[in-house]
Amino acid sequence: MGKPVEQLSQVIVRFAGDSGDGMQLTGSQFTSETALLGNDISTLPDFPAEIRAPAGSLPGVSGFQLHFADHDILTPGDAPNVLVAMNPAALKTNIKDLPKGGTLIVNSDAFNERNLQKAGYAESPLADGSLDEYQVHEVPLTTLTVGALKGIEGVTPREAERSKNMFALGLMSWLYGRPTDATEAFLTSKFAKRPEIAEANLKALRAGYAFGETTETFAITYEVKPAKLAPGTYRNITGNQALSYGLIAASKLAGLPLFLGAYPITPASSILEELASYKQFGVRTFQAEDEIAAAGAALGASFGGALGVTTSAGPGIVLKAETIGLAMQLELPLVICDIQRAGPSTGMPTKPEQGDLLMVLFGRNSESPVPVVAAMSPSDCFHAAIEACRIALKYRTPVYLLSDAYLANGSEPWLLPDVASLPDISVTFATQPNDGDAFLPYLRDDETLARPWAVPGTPGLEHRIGGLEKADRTGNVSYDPDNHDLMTRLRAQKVAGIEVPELEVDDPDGDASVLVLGWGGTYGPIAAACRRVRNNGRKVAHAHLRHLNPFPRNTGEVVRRYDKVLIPEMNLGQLLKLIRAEFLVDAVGYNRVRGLPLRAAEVAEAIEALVDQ
Amino acid sequence: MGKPVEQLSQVIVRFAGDSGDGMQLTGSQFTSETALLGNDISTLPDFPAEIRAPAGSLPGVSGFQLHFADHDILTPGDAPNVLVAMNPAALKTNIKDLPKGGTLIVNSDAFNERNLQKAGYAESPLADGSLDEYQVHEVPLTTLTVGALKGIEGVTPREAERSKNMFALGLMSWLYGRPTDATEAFLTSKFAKRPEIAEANLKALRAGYAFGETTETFAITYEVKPAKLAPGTYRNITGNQALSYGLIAASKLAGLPLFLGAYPITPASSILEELASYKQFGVRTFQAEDEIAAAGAALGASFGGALGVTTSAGPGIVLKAETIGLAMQLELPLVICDIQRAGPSTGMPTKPEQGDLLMVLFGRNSESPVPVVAAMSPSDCFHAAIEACRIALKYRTPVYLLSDAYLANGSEPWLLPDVASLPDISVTFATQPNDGDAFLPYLRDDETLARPWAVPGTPGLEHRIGGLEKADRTGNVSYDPDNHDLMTRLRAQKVAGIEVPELEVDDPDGDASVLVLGWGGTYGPIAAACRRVRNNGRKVAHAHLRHLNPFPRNTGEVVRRYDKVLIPEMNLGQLLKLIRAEFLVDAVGYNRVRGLPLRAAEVAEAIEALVDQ
Amino acid sequence: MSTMRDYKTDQEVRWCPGCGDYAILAAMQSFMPELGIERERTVFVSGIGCAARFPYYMNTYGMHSIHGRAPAIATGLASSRPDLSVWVVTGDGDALSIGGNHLIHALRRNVNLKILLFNNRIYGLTKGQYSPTSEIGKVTKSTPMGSLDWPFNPLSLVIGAEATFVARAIDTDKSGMTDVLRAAAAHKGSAFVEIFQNCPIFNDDAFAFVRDDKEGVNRIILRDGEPIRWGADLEKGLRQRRDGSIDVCAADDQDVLVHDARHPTPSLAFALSRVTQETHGGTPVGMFRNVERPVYDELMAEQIATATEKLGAGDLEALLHSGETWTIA
Amino acid sequence: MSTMRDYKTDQEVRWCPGCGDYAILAAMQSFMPELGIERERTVFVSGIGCAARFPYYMNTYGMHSIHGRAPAIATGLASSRPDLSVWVVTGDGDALSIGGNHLIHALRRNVNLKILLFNNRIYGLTKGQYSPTSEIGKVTKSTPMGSLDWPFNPLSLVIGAEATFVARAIDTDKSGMTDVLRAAAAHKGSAFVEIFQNCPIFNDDAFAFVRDDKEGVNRIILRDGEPIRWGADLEKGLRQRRDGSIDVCAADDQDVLVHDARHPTPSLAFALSRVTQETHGGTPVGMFRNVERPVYDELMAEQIATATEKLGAGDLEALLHSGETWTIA
Ligand SMILES: Cc1ncc(C[n+]2csc(CCOP(=O)(O)OP(=O)(O)O)c2C)c(N)n1
Ligand SMILES: Cc1ncc(C[n+]2csc(CCOP(=O)(O)OP(=O)(O)O)c2C)c(N)n1
Ligand code: SF4
Ligand code: SF4
Ligand SMILES: [Mg+2]
Ligand SMILES: [Mg+2]
Repeated sequence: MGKPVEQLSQVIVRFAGDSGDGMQLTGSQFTSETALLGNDISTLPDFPAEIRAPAGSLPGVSGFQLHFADHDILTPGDAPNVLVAMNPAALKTNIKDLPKGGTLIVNSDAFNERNLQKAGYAESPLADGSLDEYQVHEVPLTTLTVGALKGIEGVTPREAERSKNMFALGLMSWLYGRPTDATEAFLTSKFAKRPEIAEANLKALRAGYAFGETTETFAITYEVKPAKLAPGTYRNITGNQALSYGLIAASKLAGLPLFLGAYPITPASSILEELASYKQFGVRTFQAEDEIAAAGAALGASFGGALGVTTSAGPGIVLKAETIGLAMQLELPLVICDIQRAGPSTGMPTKPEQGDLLMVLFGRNSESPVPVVAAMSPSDCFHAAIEACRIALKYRTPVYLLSDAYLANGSEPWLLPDVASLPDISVTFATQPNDGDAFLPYLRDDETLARPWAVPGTPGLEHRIGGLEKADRTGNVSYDPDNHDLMTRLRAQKVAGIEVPELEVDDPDGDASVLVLGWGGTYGPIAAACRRVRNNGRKVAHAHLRHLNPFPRNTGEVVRRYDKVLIPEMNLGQLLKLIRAEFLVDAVGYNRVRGLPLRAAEVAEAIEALVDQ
Repeated sequence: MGKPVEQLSQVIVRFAGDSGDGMQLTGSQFTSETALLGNDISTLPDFPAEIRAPAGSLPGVSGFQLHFADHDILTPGDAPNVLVAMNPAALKTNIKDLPKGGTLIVNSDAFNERNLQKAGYAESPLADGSLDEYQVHEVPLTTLTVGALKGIEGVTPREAERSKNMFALGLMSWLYGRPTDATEAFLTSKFAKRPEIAEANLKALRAGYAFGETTETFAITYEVKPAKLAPGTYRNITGNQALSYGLIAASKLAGLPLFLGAYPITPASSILEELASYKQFGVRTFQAEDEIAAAGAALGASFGGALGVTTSAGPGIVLKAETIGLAMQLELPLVICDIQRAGPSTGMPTKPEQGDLLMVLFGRNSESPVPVVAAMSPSDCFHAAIEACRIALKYRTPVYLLSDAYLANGSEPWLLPDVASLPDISVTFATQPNDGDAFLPYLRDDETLARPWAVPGTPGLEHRIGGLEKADRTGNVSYDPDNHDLMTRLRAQKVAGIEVPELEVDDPDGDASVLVLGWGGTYGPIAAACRRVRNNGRKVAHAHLRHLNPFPRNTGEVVRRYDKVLIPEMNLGQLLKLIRAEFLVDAVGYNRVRGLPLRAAEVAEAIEALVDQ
Repeated sequence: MSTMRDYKTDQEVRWCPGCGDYAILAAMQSFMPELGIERERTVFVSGIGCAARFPYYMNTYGMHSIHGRAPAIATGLASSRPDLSVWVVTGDGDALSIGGNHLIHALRRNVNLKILLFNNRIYGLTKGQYSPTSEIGKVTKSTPMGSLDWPFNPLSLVIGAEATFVARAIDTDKSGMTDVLRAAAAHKGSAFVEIFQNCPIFNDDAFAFVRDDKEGVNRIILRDGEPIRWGADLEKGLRQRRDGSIDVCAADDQDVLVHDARHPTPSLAFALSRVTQETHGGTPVGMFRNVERPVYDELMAEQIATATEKLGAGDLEALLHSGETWTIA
Repeated sequence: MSTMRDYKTDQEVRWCPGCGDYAILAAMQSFMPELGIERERTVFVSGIGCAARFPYYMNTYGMHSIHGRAPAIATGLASSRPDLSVWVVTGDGDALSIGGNHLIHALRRNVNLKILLFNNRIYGLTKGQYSPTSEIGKVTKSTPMGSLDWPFNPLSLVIGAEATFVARAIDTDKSGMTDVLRAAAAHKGSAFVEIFQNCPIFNDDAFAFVRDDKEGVNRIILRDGEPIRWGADLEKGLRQRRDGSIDVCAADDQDVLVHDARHPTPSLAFALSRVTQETHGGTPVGMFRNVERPVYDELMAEQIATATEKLGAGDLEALLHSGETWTIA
């Protein structure tokens, strides 16, 4: 006797619980089930600061938000429609995001004295009417789970209790009509070594599903039809995973072995961890003693003919500056991935920000130009990584690749590219003298201004390079004033002359008067905001920069084309400064430095205000 | 029978010789004699890269240029009128700077086979007529000196020969009518331990003087009358010396002990060396294991209530960035002196540049605002240092003080300030709770937004600070999004709100249409250039920035007041970028990155071109 | 007279349940009062890591600085404020990976710092990558096929770096740790203490052999001046071979080593640092080395005193007028 | 077959007249050919300092990098190119001051690097400030009243840092240096060689006691497997005391130490590193320690080989499609 089914075009669900409650697992499983159904999705995990806070405490709350729809979507959503709260602390920290009328599912078992007090509740919110404006479903998840698992051999009560997240997942799966096979398969393989645990989780999952079906608690279920996405094969992917794949792809496409020098740091560590597991691709991962050594080792590997890469976040990137200055002076390829996090200083390690743009552009002594590429979405990290490597290899220069904590951990479905369609970025090493029978390490290519790359092991091309100013062509140490002026300008020209794709403008009718210009990780929220604005009958153009240095050739023309330019950033206006200096347009900023992705709704308001001005 | 005397209003002399020839000593002694005569002076030493190149080689040439006049002057001069060349290499590397008709004095003894060949002369320039356009005086300095010193007990021939620089000094002293008493006193005390050497040098000095008087080589002598300088007591001082004195003065004025954390690096090392010799002022100098530790130790000392200072140059400053970011987050005073040198990377260590402006402004992860002060002349380093300390102490913030290799080693007469006239920059530590009986380390002063400075040892104010984002007022660790946005803006406001003097404009008739805007160490050449332009009957206004962050309040008004704004810099246009971004004025740059001070004549041409446009 | 409670702060302690750091914190808070140094003259400086959160929980002055730099920052503080009692709390990654250089330099200078290294042989805060003290071949998040790096022996390293005070303690051994802390506090100059600390989440039981060693069969307790005897019934001893290495012998062996932590040359302390569970079936704990050497901050203060004595307190007016001056009327 | 001349470059050598670096350069250029490694497979990496200019004068591949970072840069090069012979040239400031951490980590990892530390006990390039090996109390430009820092003993430090090959040579002792270089080149993994180097300009005669030691009264030459005898007529010996320290004895003393550079435990090598001119009237030179341990770059290559064997060479297509995928028609 199926219950009535209501059609929805999109839903935003947030799972919130204690670090120990397995919310990340629950969320990602619900995500796969949903992805497999063909919905478009976008997710945002939100963990506490690195170390585990005491169970039940506010800082210990871990969350996972999933946005799924029958049409293509751009963000994990500003606010959830459904909140699953596994304990009082989770309720306390998340309820403010749930709009009035939203659905709230709580694990009533967890609302005991101790937990309430840990969460700072004088009285139980379930009792004091403070939740009246929500559709509250109290479910004794713990009791139900433990009950369901009675009599499984070798499962401790604690282990039984810990399966309650699967009960919750089962319930949600039923509520939104998600088949649980994928999850069942996953659980079976995950706990292959402990079949009794596998069984416990499966039982909990099914019990949760059945609970929805059979009890009165939920009157109706919901359906979200598949989205009409471009045909092809998809997978769900996070930014750091996509970035790792992009680096491996680049190494293949370049025909050079990948060498990663890294020192662990949130939120970049998972790139090191990911790449460490792909040794069959010839990937070398070196966990260095610090960020300076990590960058240095990568540069040493580049000198030897590898694709040298180093990854970190702000507090570590800042330490690499001297080495990157050397790489720039040596004119050797090096890719530096900065997974931006909220700062300054140690800041808020797990939270996203766009605070490092000016640092990567200017944070080295003297005139030290380095190209910058910024990824726009989790899956774009793959292509951005290849692009960064292309520039580094072709122009023999360090290149910064910017991502952030939101892209790094957030996920979205990724239409898998055809490997054959990926660009050829192969390089040719110098093997012969380039000036009569002499080899001049700084004799540049007329077109790219890149210098020859002669790697150790090549007979006859032995040469020495270093950080002192060098003579044009020969690369010998030189203190000649005019040579220094020349070399300084040549280095600048080389970077300024890098070929990058034109800046595309999304201006449906081509007659908008306001341009919204963004860069990197804010693509989703800004694009979503522009949709809203247009749905509200207003016109707005959107352009998004993936190349921050050099800018696409047509950038000036684009920003001058519009009466007003709005630049939303997760900082105090860094791209804004660059655009104003470069093109003398009176652009204005929309800046939020909250350690959270921009909210589409708020950006939309800002745009509309400007349009209506 | 005195020779005829010709009056000159100014002379530019350059001594050039081998590193071993003692040109720096000769130059500085000639400088003191000249200063004592009351001329205005400006000097520019020019040593080879740090280590000694082989004797007689081109890279081994060391030079010292002195500009003295009967009126106030602003630079060491673009080109010398008189060149003293002690060997062929010195001639080779310097002759191109001597204008046709200039006076050339060479040590003919040094023009032997070996030296000529080392300098890359096929034939002796003294013989091949290549010097015909100059007034050449060949003087066998070595022979004459050795001859003059015959029979002094205990002086080896080598030592005798090494006194030839004093012979040259004597000769020049006679030629320009400089009394040698100061030098004689100096020599006597310098070689007190070895009277025979003192005697040798004195003899050589007098012999040189006599040689000028008695021989036919020089027909006339020159006189440069004293300059009409402001009344008062003067001394000659280099930038690094003035900066060191400024730091000691600031510590006295603040009533806090000075702690310097430094790691040696050219051209900053001499500040460490200077300060290490003033322990009687309670100065602690700590030569750290690296620049990071140097900055860290200074910050630790600041935490303890000292005036923490750290000094370095570009390649070392870049390493301090993470620590400075922490200081900014902790909101503790710290003064970072960047003696800029030509870069990027190791670059040209002994040469000046203005390449680090954008680095000190933006070279830290995330939004990390830090004030910047730049010294304008060697003696201004004294006042700039006090100003940097004032800001750091009053606003509890790290502050960058920018100087460069030219200011550091260059010297000029300094009208000694009346100590009583120096600003009071004393600070008061927190000693009492500031919120009922609680102490809130981040409860800010309404006016300055500075937080209280409670030093260890103060009972009742125990507190913990750190690099994680902190809650407003309490300073507790906070991950609250709105708090982070608030704190980010508060930190920016604090720096933006720092009170700095208005920007003064030198616009004699007040109706110039072109403004030349400079900053820091280019004051001399730019001011001199403006003089030339005016002497040529054109009008130009000059404003010079000493505060780069925040800009003086009236900066926008000033730059907008003029039709055209020219910004000369020893970089590729860093202040230019800031001015354009901040004020949207279409300023243009005049940029030379040659590792040399700007040339007044060239800057003047650029200005006139713009005026005549 | 302050009590343990005075040293607690209002901050909720945020380590994982069962973390060894709790025990160390408790031991420290209960030991502090006996030191008799005012709370306001005590400062804890740390870098970054789980261990490095320590200062937030000590009601003294404190700085939670940046990764690896605590010894440098503390050096500036201690050498400019000899009146303070400065403690550095650091982890195996913080102290030996990114911070290795600052650590060895602070030790050779003999700055008046007490450095406590919480060694859990893992990067805890960043969730489980191997550290410079992780055993070679260790499988961690960043080394799925096992780590390749030969680990540091923290005590060998610091003894090689001229440390004047070197000791080892165990997080759960409160009395042993307190003895060591007491000696460290009494030592003039740099004191280095390695504390075996369990990380139940990412590297559980790394030190089970001594932590769970109820019968004391694995702990070799070093007592200055006494013969080194150990084992359930103190039946074993340590002696030094002709080749400089140390081996296990019978307790009554005539060559049994008599521990001498104050010996001018560090060779014996070094040899003892090579005695490990893997190689000798026992692990020395307690004080390895404790010698006197001029203290950095005292030397610094002395030079200032001497200079002031010789030249008189600095006079700014005179300074500016030093060297050649001339006057224009 | 290449000759000494082949290793010279066209660059004018720019050290001060009489600098010890000249002798080291000459010894290296004449030793290289016998190694039989092609010039193009030889790389010299240096940091910054007078010593660090070395690569400009060796006609091989070379990098004059940044201050203190050479061991890190060379680690990346050597571990990704096991086919190369990678040498690091560094100074006492470059290696032990700013670069101390990279040095000790490269050594513990046993990366295949030959590290030559030119120790002149001073900062030469920056014109004469004291260094981490300068004796305490040294008066230099930056320490007019004498330095306060207790120096490192470079050999003690690197032995404490788990170095597998440790030796010492003297700039002017060409044959001794060549022996050491030969052994270092033959060693698999990291080799550390301290070379006493005279800086006539800023720290002249710092090592006169062994450089000018014509009769060999001050040099204690270590020969593996042989009793340690020294003195003008080899009348003296070294022996180890019960307390682990080493003292001077008669050459025929029954306890005379037999040098064992290959002993698994580094305790003897450490004890020998404490034998100095000041304390013992003699200075050991030659090979202190030389043991086998897995080499970093080889381990790295092995893991790649194993993974490739187990999983087959990486397939990009397959990688992208790994995990759950779904298809939309
Ligand atoms: C400059 C910098 N690099 C890296 C990090 C990331 N990070 C924080 S703590 C840590 C290591 C922690 O290990 P350990 O020092 O052993 O302390 P534990 O957490 O184990 O107590 C790392 C790599 C950082 N915060 N700053
Ligand atoms: C980051 C950085 N800091 C400081 C310097 C300045 N510096 C160059 S070499 C050197 C020390 C040289 O001493 P050492 O390593 O002993 O080499 P030596 O000149 O004595 O051969 C210093 C401090 C620099 N070039 N870069
Ligand atoms: S991760 Fe390990 S070290 Fe860190 S708090 Fe948790 S248990 Fe303690
Ligand atoms: S300064 Fe010393 S080390 Fe440097 S080149 Fe000159 S003599 Fe050699
Ligand atoms: Mg640890
Ligand atoms: Mg040296």
